Amino acid sequence: MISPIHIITLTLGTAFFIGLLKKLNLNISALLMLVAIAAAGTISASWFTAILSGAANAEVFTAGFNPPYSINLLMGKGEALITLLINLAGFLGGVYLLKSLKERGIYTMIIYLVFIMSLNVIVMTRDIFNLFVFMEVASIGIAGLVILDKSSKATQAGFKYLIATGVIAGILLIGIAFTYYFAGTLNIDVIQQASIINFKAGSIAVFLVIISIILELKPFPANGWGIDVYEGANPGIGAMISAASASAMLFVLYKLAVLVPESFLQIITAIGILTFVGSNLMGIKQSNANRLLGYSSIGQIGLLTAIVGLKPFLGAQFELIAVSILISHFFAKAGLFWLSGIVKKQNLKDWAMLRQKPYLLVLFGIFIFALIGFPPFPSFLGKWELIMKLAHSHHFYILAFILIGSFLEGIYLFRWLGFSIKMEDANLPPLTVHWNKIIPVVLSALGVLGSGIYFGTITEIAASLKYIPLLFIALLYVIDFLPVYVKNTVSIAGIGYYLYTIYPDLEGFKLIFGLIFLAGGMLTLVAGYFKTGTRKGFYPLVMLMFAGLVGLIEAHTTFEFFFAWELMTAGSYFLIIRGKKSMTHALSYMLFSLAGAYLILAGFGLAHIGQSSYALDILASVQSFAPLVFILLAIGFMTKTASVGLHIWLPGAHAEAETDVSPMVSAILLKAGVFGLILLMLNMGSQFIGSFNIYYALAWIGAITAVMGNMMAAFQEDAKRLLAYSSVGFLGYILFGLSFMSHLGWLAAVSLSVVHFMFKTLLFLAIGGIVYRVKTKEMYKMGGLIKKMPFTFISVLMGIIVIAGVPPLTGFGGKWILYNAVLEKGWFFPSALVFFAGIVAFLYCFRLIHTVFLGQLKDEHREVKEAPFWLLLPQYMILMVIMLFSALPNSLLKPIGAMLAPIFPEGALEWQGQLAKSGFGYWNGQVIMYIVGGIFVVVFAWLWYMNRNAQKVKQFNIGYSAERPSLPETTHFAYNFFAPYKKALGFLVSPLITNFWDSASEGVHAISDKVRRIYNGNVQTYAFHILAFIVVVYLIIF
Amino acid sequence: MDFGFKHILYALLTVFIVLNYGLILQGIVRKIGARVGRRYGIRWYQPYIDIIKNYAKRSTITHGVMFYIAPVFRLTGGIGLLLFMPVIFGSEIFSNFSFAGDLVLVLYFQFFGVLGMALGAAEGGHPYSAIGVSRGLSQVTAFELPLTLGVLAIAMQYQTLNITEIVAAQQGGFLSWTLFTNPFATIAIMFSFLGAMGRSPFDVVLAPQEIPIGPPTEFHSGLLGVLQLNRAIFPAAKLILFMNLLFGGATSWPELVVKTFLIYMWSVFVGTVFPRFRVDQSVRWFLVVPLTIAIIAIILIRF
Amino acid sequence: MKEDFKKRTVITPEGKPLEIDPVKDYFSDARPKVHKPANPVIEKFANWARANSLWVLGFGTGCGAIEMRPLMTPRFDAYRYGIQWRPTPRQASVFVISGYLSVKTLKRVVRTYEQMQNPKFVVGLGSCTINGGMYWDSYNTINRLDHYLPVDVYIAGCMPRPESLLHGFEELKKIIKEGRGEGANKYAEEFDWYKANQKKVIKDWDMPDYNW
Amino acid sequence: MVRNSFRLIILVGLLVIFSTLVWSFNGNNELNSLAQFYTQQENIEAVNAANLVSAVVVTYRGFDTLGEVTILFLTASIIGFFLKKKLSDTQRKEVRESSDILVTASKILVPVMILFGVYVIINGHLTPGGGFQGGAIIASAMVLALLANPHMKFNHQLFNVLESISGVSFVLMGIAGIVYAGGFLDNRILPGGEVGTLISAGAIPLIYIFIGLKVGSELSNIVGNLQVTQNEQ
Amino acid sequence: MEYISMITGFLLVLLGLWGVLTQKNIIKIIIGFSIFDTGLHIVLVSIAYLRGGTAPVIDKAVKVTEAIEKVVDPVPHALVLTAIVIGLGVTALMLVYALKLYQNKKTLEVQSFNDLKW
Repeated sequence: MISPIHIITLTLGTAFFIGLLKKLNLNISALLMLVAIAAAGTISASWFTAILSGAANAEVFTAGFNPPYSINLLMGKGEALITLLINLAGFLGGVYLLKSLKERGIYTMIIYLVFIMSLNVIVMTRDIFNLFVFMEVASIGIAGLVILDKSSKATQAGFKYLIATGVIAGILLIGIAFTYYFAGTLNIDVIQQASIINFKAGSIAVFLVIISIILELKPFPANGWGIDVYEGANPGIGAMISAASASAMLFVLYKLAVLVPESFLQIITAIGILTFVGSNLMGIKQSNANRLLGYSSIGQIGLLTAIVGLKPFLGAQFELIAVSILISHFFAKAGLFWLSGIVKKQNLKDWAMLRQKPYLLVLFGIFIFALIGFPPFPSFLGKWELIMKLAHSHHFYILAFILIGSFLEGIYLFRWLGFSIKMEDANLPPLTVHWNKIIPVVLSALGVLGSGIYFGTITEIAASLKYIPLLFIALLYVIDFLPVYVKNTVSIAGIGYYLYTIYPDLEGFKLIFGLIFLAGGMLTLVAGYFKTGTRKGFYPLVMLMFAGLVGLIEAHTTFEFFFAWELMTAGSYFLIIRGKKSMTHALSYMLFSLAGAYLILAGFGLAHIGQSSYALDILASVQSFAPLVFILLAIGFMTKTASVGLHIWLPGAHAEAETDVSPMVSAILLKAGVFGLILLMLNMGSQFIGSFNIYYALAWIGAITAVMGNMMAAFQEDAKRLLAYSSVGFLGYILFGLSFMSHLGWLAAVSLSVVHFMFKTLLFLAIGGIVYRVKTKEMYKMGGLIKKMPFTFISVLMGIIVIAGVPPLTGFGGKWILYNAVLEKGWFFPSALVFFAGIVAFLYCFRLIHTVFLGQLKDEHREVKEAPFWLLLPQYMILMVIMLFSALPNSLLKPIGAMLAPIFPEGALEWQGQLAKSGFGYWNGQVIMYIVGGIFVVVFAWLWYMNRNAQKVKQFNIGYSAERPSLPETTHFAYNFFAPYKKALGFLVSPLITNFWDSASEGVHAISDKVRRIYNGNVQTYAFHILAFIVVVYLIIF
Repeated sequence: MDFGFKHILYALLTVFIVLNYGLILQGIVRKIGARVGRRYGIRWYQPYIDIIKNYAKRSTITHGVMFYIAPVFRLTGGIGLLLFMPVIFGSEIFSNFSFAGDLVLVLYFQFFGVLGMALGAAEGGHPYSAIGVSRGLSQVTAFELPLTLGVLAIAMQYQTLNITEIVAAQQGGFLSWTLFTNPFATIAIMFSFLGAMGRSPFDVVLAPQEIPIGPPTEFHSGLLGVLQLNRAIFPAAKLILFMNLLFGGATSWPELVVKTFLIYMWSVFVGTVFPRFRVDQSVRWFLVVPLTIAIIAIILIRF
Repeated sequence: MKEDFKKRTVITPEGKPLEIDPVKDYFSDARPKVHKPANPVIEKFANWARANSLWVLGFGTGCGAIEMRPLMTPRFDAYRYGIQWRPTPRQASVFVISGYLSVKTLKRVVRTYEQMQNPKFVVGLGSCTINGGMYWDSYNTINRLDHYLPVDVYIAGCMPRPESLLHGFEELKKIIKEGRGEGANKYAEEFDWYKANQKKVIKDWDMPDYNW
Repeated sequence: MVRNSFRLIILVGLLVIFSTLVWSFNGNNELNSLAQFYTQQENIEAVNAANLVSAVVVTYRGFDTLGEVTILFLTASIIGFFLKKKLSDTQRKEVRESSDILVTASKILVPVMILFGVYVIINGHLTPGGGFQGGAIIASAMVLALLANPHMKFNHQLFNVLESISGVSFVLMGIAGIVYAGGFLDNRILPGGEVGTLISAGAIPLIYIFIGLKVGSELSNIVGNLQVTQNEQ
Repeated sequence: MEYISMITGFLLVLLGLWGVLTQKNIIKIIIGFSIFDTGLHIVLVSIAYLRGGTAPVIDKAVKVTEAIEKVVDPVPHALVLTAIVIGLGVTALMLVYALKLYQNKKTLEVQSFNDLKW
């Protein structure tokens, strides 16, 4: 094992040595530089692995005297890891900057090497003055590297940086001097024993030291200088500052944290949280990529600072939390900065350039998701553990702020991702990529992925996760070049096989929802055969969503559940954003999902208080704050079921999605929320705030959702939007049914879930087929298509009869049960709304079928063909099932009832053959089917016989007040179809909720804009911030 | 209850009686309307002649399959509605298929014909049909809400959704009718009934002069004949429904005739007195007056 | 209006141009058919019904329409004879040409008549329908209605009183009951002749030949 | 005015912090344990440097010194890189000739100053002074020479080589400490000699020579670079 | 003695900071920074002072054996030496930056260098 000191001797020696080479050969110097950093990295790595496998920490004494008399360095686990990261970043950054460095000459390589060296020393040293010296080396190194491009902006940034760090270093020096005076030593370990914090002056000295370190970490609001550096510097340097330098400084803070009392740690936490929230808030308003990354970096570092401050509460999980979040930040931020250097454009909207090289887009996505903390990236684990521990230790405010900060970060990161995927890129220059710039980015993406999986495998809680679906996704990614039909077959086979393997384990709700998710998934995938070409990137994403969905079914612990939830969110986000014009909708989907996920996380965290296991049934025995847990989780799940207030993402997202994606995200994805709610209600049972039953509120929410959704649907001009709002409404019924907590209520809800899956898939595929043929979604631009697409018409007809709940089809069953449930429960007023909604459903049902299929065929559609076979096939498969369930209702309802019986033993339906009996009424679906069918056939036969010679006429042969129609457009009554209704009740659908969210968003942006004005770019203001920060924190502490 | 061949015969009998009753009722009501206007009026059997004439038309045109099927839907809806109710309380013969479903089925089955008719009308391609449907559906949503609440109040009152049981509970003197035991629900439902019958002031759907009788504007000959049959059966079925719910049902045909006739007269009177509402006006009216009364009914039942 | 019936080219959703000939594409081009009376027994019964259920199309083609209104009033009350008014030609069986018929209206009348279902009856109301009456030399009024439509009954007078109208309807009933109300079949049989006459007076013929 | 009062308030706040520190500062009546260790006889004799500060600087805190040297090196590099211009740009402007007094005096003083600098470096372990101080003196000499003769051009190449060689040597000696003595930068790789004599204190004089060379050349380099840029204005 | 120097040092620190915060000219800001730095060094040295102590150099005045009683603390002296050099490096760098800034905008007014903000 090589002594850790050689990390320093090697790098520093090389730095001095290449000074000799001067103009001899730049290539050799560059090579030497990289070799030196690589060697240093190897040393760190060897120590890291050695210590991990049990070797003792290495201590390095200098000058032949033992500490505290001389300076000593320590190589422990943390040091090894951080130096490894630093040297890794150094190496990759070196590769990345190779061209620039060579261009700028040998001096820059020297500066770079010395900078890396100094960071290593900062991490390892145990002497505070030595720390100071090498911090100065690092500062000066950064001041030198910032001006790598020698631009005016970089120079200004560097100057600000110099002044700021100069002032901070001065304060640090005073702190060190007095620490030395009071403790009589400079060695950290000895200072710790000297317990100088027991008296005020001593603690002030330590305070000055710590506050300087914190200031080096760029706490909000005293960090304008740091952000300016991120913006002004070459992105390669930004990467180094954000990844390497910040890691080192964090470690210093961690190292020095042992010196301070707990009250200090709280302040550190507070500062960290403030920084996290503050800088993410300001990031929202940014349009400059590097500056945005700066805000994000500072935010992440703030979070890590807070974690350091929280160390006493995090216990054994501290290392996992800190390291996983740090590593995510490290790789992702470095990668992003490097990408920024490749893109060269600073405006976020110009990042649409990335589309020219799809693999860059993939990398970009990986980094964004890693930063936000999606699985399987390490920060996911870290955030999970952090929230759990915070909840455990009753740090609710911190928990809330962390989630808020993460959410704010999500806003701008996902907006950015959206820009890059969907923004117009007409006028952007071509993107050129050099090998040396791309390799580090790829490696850091691999790094963050690999480390995530590694963390997953070593962590106890994550050990039970199944990675097979993820491997399957990876496989699909590998075969992405193959044509659609191959991949589609592989995907269907994959899902089918998976369903086959897990089928025996499924029972009850899991079986039902498993079938909806997986069998439904296969069914909708069948429609995918109608696409031609390769459909790049589609299948891995679809499978990602299904992997998440199936994960929900299979989850036994809250962790697994949340893991699956996030996978599903990620997959569906990408599916949604694939649609045309779906940038903003995908963003709002993501933001609502993210907020929902955080609420779920918080809910799980609170639920976990006082529990030792993570099993899902801990929800059944929540120790404290049970109503709060319930509300958090319920709202979280309701973001997916798009209940009123949280629904605004849905219409756009579903309407703009691709033909076969719409059923997936509408018919299947929404059920994830339902499944979550069912799990929640099953486990937690009734919840009361005081004497108020929360479920009553849920019933109202469900009812209002139903009315709003259906009413909105009735006023839509866009067919897919209409269907999307109809989903909102239908999910309202389901929520309403669930809130009853009775046998019948749940029977209705679950059967409606199944039915909703069927008819919504049917309708979205049918309408999708039409849109595919006529190339518009505006209903009033269609009309008369029944003659061109009779098969599609039949499926839509059946679909709307089911939606409307008209007997004899299966939709009526749900309505009937709902009535009985209402009578049993007695919540009449929300029920009235639900029934009203049910009738409003007629409006949009009729409108859908009339304006599209009936009325006047348009000029341009005279030669439209029937929808593709592959779209019709799944429709007719579903149609068969619908007819089966309609004729034999107990084939659907009886198993569900049996499943519900153990949960709600009272009030079950009594079955006599196909006759269902409740306490109030009875219903025989089969007989109704026969009777109605019988009458229908008789009347039809008679009429047909009577009019067998009827003359077929064309569309303008109508009695039109003795005139003749002139244009199909003016003869087709379709636009604003329910105008009188709108006149009467339109006020109900005024976009209050959209306005609310819009103004909320504007408010946040306005605050963001106001807050960031404190960074006025003047170095004196920044210096003032720094000093004021010190004084204020001082006043708070003392 | 088993489903046997005799049920079909019984059902045919019921349909036959009600059809004739409906036609005669139609004629008589028109006659009464004429007499109010000091006219002699049509002959009481004029509806029969009209139907025969329509079937006797020699030519028919068709706009497409749905156009063809719409009357079928409509008549199926009417007959179905009738057959899913017990027409005469206590009579096995005239209980028909009421064993297949309860009040909820009946309420929802009304829409079967409405929807089918709307589809067929729209298939005709006539803008006036579509306008009529738009108006009709709008109005339906409005009056259906107080109706539903009123029905819920009644079901709550009798603790059942079984129409037979509801009627049974009202036996024993007219004071045990819902009319007297639950007046608010009755008022709400009877207001909704006005909308359901589609007579003035809620007849903007058909508006003969504005949108030549709206949805059925393109129907003729045999197709119109089927619709006319339904126009006889469907209101009669609705009358029977409301009679069963509110006025103690009927234990014999004469009782049925008297009660349904009187109920029908309620809508005739209102229609004679009040002029036509615009759709938005009628929607607002239903959602203000009858709905308030229905809510009062619910509150009274609940507390 | 006329412009809308010229041929036009539209772009299909696939982006291909598509030529539309509205008159051909949007109107059925089947000739009216002759519907022979069925079994005499049934036909007799049917004729009785037809005669007792005269549904008059609410289309006042000329000044005589003003004389139809009193028929609905208590004084004359045509309803008692089974006469009712329908707003749509699809459902009507009697077409009353009420007075003078301008060429412009003739176009609408022809169209409306062809949209009525067989059997259908035409009543010429007033002298103008017989020989042009006071408009006999008008540049834009037709003189003999039965050159253009098969008329079942003429009611002479200028104007005929409502009583005359009632009488006319009674005459029509007789005709129908006797099975002579076959105007629709006559029109179909001699369609070419009628059409030629119509086209002779209607100079700007801009509608399809067959108006269903 | 408002801004300034805010600043004043903050500085008053700092004053409060500092005054608390001063208030609790009692001076020293005896050395603390660390200083006592450094001033113990056996330890003085172990290092053998008469100048205890030098002993601390070069031995006990030699690693700091390495950092210090690095800083200068770094600064020089940054300035060298930052002010680097393409040769074609370096057109010199006319500068005012220096006065006769300066020229004359510099001719006498510069050699004396360099000599003095060397003396300070070599005696760093005995008397107050050392590599930094000596190097600074040498650099001052260079400044003086520059002032006297604005047209003078330094041989940067030479300085660079000196700088690098001395830097590398410093590091190598540090490594030698690991190999031959107690640890990195242990100066006992050479015999200690006797306290107070010129050849004593192990490798301290040698290190000081390297430091002196390095500091001198770096500072001269910086000044030279600045001069070049100055001339470009 | 030590109090005087220490208070002086702190006053210089504050004075320097005042300069950094208020001066509009970059060169003056750098001068302020230098004053700040100098103040720090004085504070650092004051800490080392031992009442009645002498310079930590072994010579005729101070024998090897009695060094432990007579000399002042050598550590802060070593530290201040390092600090001075660091200060020198930073100051030099600042000056170079000032030079470059001046070259860019031909002004030394600090307000004109706020291209990066918000």
